[in-house]
Amino acid sequence: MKSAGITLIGLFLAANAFAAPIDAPATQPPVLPIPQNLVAKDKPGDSGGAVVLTWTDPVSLPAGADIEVLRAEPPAYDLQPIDHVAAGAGTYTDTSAKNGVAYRYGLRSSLATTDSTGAVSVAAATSAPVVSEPVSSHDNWFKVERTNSFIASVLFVIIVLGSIQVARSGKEIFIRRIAGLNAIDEAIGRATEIGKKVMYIPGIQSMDDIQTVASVAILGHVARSTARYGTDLEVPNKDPLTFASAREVVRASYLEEGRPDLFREEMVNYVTYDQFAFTAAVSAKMTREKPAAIFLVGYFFAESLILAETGQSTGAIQIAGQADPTQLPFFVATCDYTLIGEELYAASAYLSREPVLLGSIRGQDIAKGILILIAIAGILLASVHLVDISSWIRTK
Amino acid sequence: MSHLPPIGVWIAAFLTLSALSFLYKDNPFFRFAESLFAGVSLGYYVGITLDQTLVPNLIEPMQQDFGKHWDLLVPGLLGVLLYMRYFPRIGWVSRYALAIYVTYYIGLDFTRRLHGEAMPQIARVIVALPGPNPLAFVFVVGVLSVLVYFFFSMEQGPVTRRISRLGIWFLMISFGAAFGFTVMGRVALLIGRLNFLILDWIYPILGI
Amino acid sequence: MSFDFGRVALVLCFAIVPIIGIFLGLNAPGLRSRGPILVGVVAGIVPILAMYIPKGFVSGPEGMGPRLDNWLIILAGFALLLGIVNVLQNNFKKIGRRESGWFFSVVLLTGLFVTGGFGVYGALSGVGIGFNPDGSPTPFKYMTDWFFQPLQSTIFALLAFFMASAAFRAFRARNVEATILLIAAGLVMLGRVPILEFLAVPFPFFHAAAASGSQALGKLTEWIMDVPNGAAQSGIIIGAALGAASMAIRVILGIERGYLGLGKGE
Amino acid sequence: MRAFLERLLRLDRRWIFLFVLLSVAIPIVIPLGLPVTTTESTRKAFEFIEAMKPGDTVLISFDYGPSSAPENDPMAEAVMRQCAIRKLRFIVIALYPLGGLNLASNAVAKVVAEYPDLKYGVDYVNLGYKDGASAVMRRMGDDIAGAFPTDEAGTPLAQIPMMKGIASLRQVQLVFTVATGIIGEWWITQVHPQVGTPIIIGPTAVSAPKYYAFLNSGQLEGMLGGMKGAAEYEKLMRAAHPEMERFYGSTRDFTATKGMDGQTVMHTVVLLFILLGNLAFFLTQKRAVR
Repeated sequence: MKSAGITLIGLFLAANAFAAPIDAPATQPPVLPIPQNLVAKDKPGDSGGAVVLTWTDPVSLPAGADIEVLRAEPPAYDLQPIDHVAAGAGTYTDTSAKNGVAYRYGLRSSLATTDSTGAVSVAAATSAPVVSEPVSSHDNWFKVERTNSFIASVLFVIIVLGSIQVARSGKEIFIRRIAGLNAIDEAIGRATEIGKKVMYIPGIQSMDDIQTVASVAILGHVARSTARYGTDLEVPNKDPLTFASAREVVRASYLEEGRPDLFREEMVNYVTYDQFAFTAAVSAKMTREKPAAIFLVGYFFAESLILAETGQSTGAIQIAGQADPTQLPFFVATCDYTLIGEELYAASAYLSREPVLLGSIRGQDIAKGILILIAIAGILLASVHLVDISSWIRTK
Repeated sequence: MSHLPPIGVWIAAFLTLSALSFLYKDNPFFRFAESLFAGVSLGYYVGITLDQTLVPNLIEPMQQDFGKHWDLLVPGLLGVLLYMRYFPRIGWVSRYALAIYVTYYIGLDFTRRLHGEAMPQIARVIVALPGPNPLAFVFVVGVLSVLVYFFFSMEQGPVTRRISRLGIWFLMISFGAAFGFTVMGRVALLIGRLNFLILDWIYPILGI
Repeated sequence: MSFDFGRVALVLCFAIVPIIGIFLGLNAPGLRSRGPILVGVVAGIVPILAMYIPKGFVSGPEGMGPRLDNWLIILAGFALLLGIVNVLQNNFKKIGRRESGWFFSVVLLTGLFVTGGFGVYGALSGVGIGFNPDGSPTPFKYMTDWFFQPLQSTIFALLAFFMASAAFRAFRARNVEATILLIAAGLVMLGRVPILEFLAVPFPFFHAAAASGSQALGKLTEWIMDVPNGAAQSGIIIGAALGAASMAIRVILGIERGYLGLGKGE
Repeated sequence: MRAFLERLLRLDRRWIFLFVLLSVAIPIVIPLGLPVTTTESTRKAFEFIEAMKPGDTVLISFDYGPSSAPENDPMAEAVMRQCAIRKLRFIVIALYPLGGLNLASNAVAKVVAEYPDLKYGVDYVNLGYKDGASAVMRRMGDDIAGAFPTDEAGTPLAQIPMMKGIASLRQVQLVFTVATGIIGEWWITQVHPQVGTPIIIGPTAVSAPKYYAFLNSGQLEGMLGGMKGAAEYEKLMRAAHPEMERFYGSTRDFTATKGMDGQTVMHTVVLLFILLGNLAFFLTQKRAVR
């Protein structure tokens, strides 16, 4: 019953549109052909609000003509133009649909010209539109075009959590030597010998950056060592959230090593919020106090050069680490050891030898191995022109 | 003297010269400029955060239609919680806000890492060899050797050691390239400042 | 929709649970760490789910994902201002004790209160912080244009000088790796700007040779940037992406909780 | 010779500073007019925008502050001018906390003064600044008005005619991010893969090397790398649109092209410093060994 009613309305509409073409010029130019095979469907795999139209262009569409898209809403079903699509597109997505509303879409050819002032005038009479079945948009449960990245994410989570589980069950996990991390104890040992402090700068970013989170974890280990050896530690901060985290971490480390007596609040201090003022204050401190070891681990920007160069000129052992490559050249040139890229994330596992963390490093490596194998296999397959699997991996 | 630059230009020129004076040595002018900058930049944060984020996204929606936007009280409350760490006895309540802030942004980061970085980049490596460009394999070798360098949980044999050494060399080339680009970036900043001093300040004074 | 599931779920997780957690935590110290971690798990998972589940209550315009995005924009605003309390504390202390350099603390606070005051006035009065209705700049904008901008630019411009001095003092071809770095840096610096043409300015005889040499160097630089540099960058990006993603899993699931000041003991 | 080199190694760095100052200042007073060669990545960016249809929308995001303005300003201005000539509509936003908004407002004011025909709310709009960059991008992917309920001046988006057909980033044909630091990268790794909007970036030279990886993988449509990229863009604009001469031909205003003179001199100087430093280092090193 209902559909018959709507069809009737549609017919009525089509007749109406024919009777009163929109913006019809005074003289009657030739009538344009109408598009064929119009199908309107809910856009799959989205949050709703979108309807996809597909059609075939009329064969004898004159040059310069395009396709006008119209839409009608219940209950009046009065077709209104909503957009123009270039000839040859054959598809259009209406992203302004409301979920659950049964729209009808219309298409017709239109030929408009733009004069030099930018005003648009219609050059040929538009034909009566072809009208679709009613269609409504709705939301879906899964974003189909992201299947590949979904599978990859799920696999990755499984691999990482699985490796953590394996590590927890007591399986020994090998981890290769990372020179920069081995040097941490050497640096702190030297500081203890000559009786000077260790300075740790956790970058200048806030805790929303994962490199800062990694750096704060490394700080925990450094603080445990300084607590053990009874060496003085100083952690100047630029970001207040990082400062709060760093102080808690250092306090916890001293507690764990059973040396709460050695912990002083001023060890972790807040300098200022301004990047350069921070840099100036910290490098002045380096020159005055000449720390024996300086750690520059975290996310650094332009200040890396000044901090690292000043540290080098004071003769400190310097260990730097950053995952983002932009400042690495300066660290490589001026520091004794540099953690490059992913090494930063592996550091907390390497230092603590905690099974959970080692397991996740193992998981990361397995994922990396799989990616390398996929890449090699993909290159081989593509080289013999069998199949191009890169399109399976490309994300949308 | 109608060609004299406006007062704002004089202020800016004075502050520019004060900041540059650091190059000769640390001096009160520089410290003045630096302290003023620290203060003004914080004040700028206050103004811009209030005017552009907190008022239009938090205060105005609740004023206009509280029934629709009452849930914005939640981020407001969490925001206030962040400041609770200044009260040592109940400082731990700020952990709630901190945990939400950190894990949300790290969750967002997760969506970028696999979907936006690892997968498109590995897809790019998969090309037919030998391609139209005879040197295309250099790219593939580079990516894979750098990845091998980043293997942590595997003992390096004679082969993998050589591959990862090659990876380091690729890394060094890119660090060198980054250094070359950085020179350009830093010099650009100085050019900008000297342009201001010469074109906007000195030339008008001289009437050029 | 009368019952807005996304909103109710979010309010439950990020308001009701924390409030209950705070009250219970007053007497049970163990909950002071477990509560935040639990809430954090949800906050971390929502943006990931929103990427794959287009269902309205998750990622529709009013769903959990977009609503949480909105909330975090506001929370980020609060976080940005967090430093101010610290700065005020430190500087008032300095002035109170007449520590050395206290005068500069006065300068700092003056800058903060004047600029911030204009900003607060602009935001609350509705005039804004850009231009007045008549097109003239607001006081806040005046401060920004003539105090803030030149200072920030100049202080960063100092880096050009430090860079040159570092080039002279720090960049040494100590070993194979450093040598590769230096050669690549040198080639890129030659190829990005017309150095040969500059050097040939006084010698008209060499102009043509310099131009073609410059072209060739430019091509070589492009190749270095595209191929060896591009490959190394891709390698770093893929490796770091996996490292960061695995770290993200640990942080979201509360396995790595150091950032909250919680050691492994708790 | 060695004695000289050893003295050189201990040289007060203020001499170096003075040398740097002069090598940048002199080319400003006496322009050299050295040629600029264009590179692939800049040409791709330029041609992408040239090929857009009149009426298309470009989102220009100011993700930098005064600290890198000399590099980024010329890019932003050039692209806005290109939009004005090609009759593209543009939306301006700022996501960089430290001064992005002020630069955006100034750049818009400058270009609008050059093209008085541009009508606010019809041809362009300035949505202002928002905290929490990556959360803002996510929100804009679904709903621009959700992230920016009002424009910079406080007008609700619903009252701005230009925003009528633009609900989310999906209705924007290009995002041009003028960036320093990390924010520009998020457009590439977050917005492009999740929303699909094409991205062109104008990064500072410091962060440019990283973006070659994204150019390679097709996640970027083009890139203007640092001041050199901006100068290349100016050259392309002058070649394609002769009326640009009134901006880029003037001897008085600052352009990236003019900045390249100073760059060339300074690059020569830095290379010289590296060579001298290494020479002195190795010769003195040898003697120490002996």
